[in-house]
Amino acid sequence: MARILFFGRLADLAGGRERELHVGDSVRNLRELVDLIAKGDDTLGAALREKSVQTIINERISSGDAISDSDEIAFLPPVSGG
Amino acid sequence: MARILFFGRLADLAGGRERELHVGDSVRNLRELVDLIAKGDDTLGAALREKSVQTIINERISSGDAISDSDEIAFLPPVSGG
Amino acid sequence: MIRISTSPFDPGRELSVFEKNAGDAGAVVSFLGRVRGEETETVVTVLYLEHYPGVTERMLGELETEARGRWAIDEPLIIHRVGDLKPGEPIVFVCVSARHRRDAFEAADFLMDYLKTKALFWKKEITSDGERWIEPRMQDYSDVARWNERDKDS
Amino acid sequence: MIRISTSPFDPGRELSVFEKNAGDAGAVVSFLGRVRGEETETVVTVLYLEHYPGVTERMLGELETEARGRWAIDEPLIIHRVGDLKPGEPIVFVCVSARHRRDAFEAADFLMDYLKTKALFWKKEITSDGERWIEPRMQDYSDVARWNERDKDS
Repeated sequence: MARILFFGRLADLAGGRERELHVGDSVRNLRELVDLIAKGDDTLGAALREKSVQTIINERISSGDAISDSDEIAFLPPVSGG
Repeated sequence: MARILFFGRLADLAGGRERELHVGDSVRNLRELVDLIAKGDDTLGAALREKSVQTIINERISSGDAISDSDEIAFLPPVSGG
Repeated sequence: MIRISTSPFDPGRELSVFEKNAGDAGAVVSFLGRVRGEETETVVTVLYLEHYPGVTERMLGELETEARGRWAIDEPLIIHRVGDLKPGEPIVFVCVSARHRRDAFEAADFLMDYLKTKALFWKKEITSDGERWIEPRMQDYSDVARWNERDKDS
Repeated sequence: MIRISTSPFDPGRELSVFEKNAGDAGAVVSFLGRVRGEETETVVTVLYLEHYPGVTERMLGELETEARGRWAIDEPLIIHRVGDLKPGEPIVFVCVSARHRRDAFEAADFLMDYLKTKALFWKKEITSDGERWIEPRMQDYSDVARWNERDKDS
């Protein structure tokens, strides 16, 4: 099962900060993962597709966009620290 | 008696931070005051004439350069706070 | 040093400790960010902050390393609150020590610009009128862009 | 608030007090200047500082007023030591609170540049090799000149 993390307003939309998802052969990359999530929830899907949303796979930024069942995928809306 | 104050290295040269001086008719302005002080001490006189030395009369900067017997005249070398 | 704190901290005490360990540094600059109780037309009752545990800390460590490469500073201190904060409570505290004050000022300024726009924190204002997630102001983005412009200049 | 102190003070404690009175300020910037024990090729044993009692305080008050005219800040705190100081001891501590961090950073930076080059303090290093009166570095003069250039720009 892949581990999906939502932060900030994305967690509110997803109804939780964390979700376990079976990523089968039909989901090989980020775009397909978002498509899968969007199937059950149009609003969340649209939010994840916003340009300002960054993605971190296995705790690394820009580590490609290939996805497998053992990955942790985090969706990050614009940050606001300090 | 006018009250003369020396700060920083000028106090070291003058051998003290404060000096009372009778300012008679022959001393009407700052230049003449410095001339009077220089009479007794060439080194101090030269130091007081340095361009970097500022003067404050009666606790105000640039309040003219007229001097009388009731004044407080402070000689300030370059400052170094903070 | 990086510290993500789930409970309130006292910036004064932190400065005392930092300063006592500052060796022969001539300058210490600190920045404290606090929860404001009054925002435009609303009263904030709680500020909720979350982060990405592990990843946030690692990226802040990389930020400290970058600051130390740019300026002649010692290891900075960054403390950042998460959880529910009340108005007046410290959110973030940054301390930078250096031999000379320009380095300390610029590095602290730089760290704060990055904390505001790049560090992995998200905050939500809970006000008398409801909740809203905060995003950086345009000013924050132009503040952080200063440091890239400077790279181009040099 | 201006305070000339003949005895040591604790910057951390001062920041705590300042912060508790900072109302709804979102940002507090502090600068601490300390006695360095090692200068070029010499070891400093004592730093002696003197001021012009009454006049120094009044001019610092005018400096605070000028800073408040330039930036949207609350009343700053300036503490400055005089007398004999040992390495590691605080010389000067400046705290500035403001709604937004840019104002607090710039005003603190401005106050320090002026304290270094215009405020009526004189300091003498007593080292293993003898004594010498300190004058600002060229860097200090160019730092303070930044604020005039900015006037011309605007």
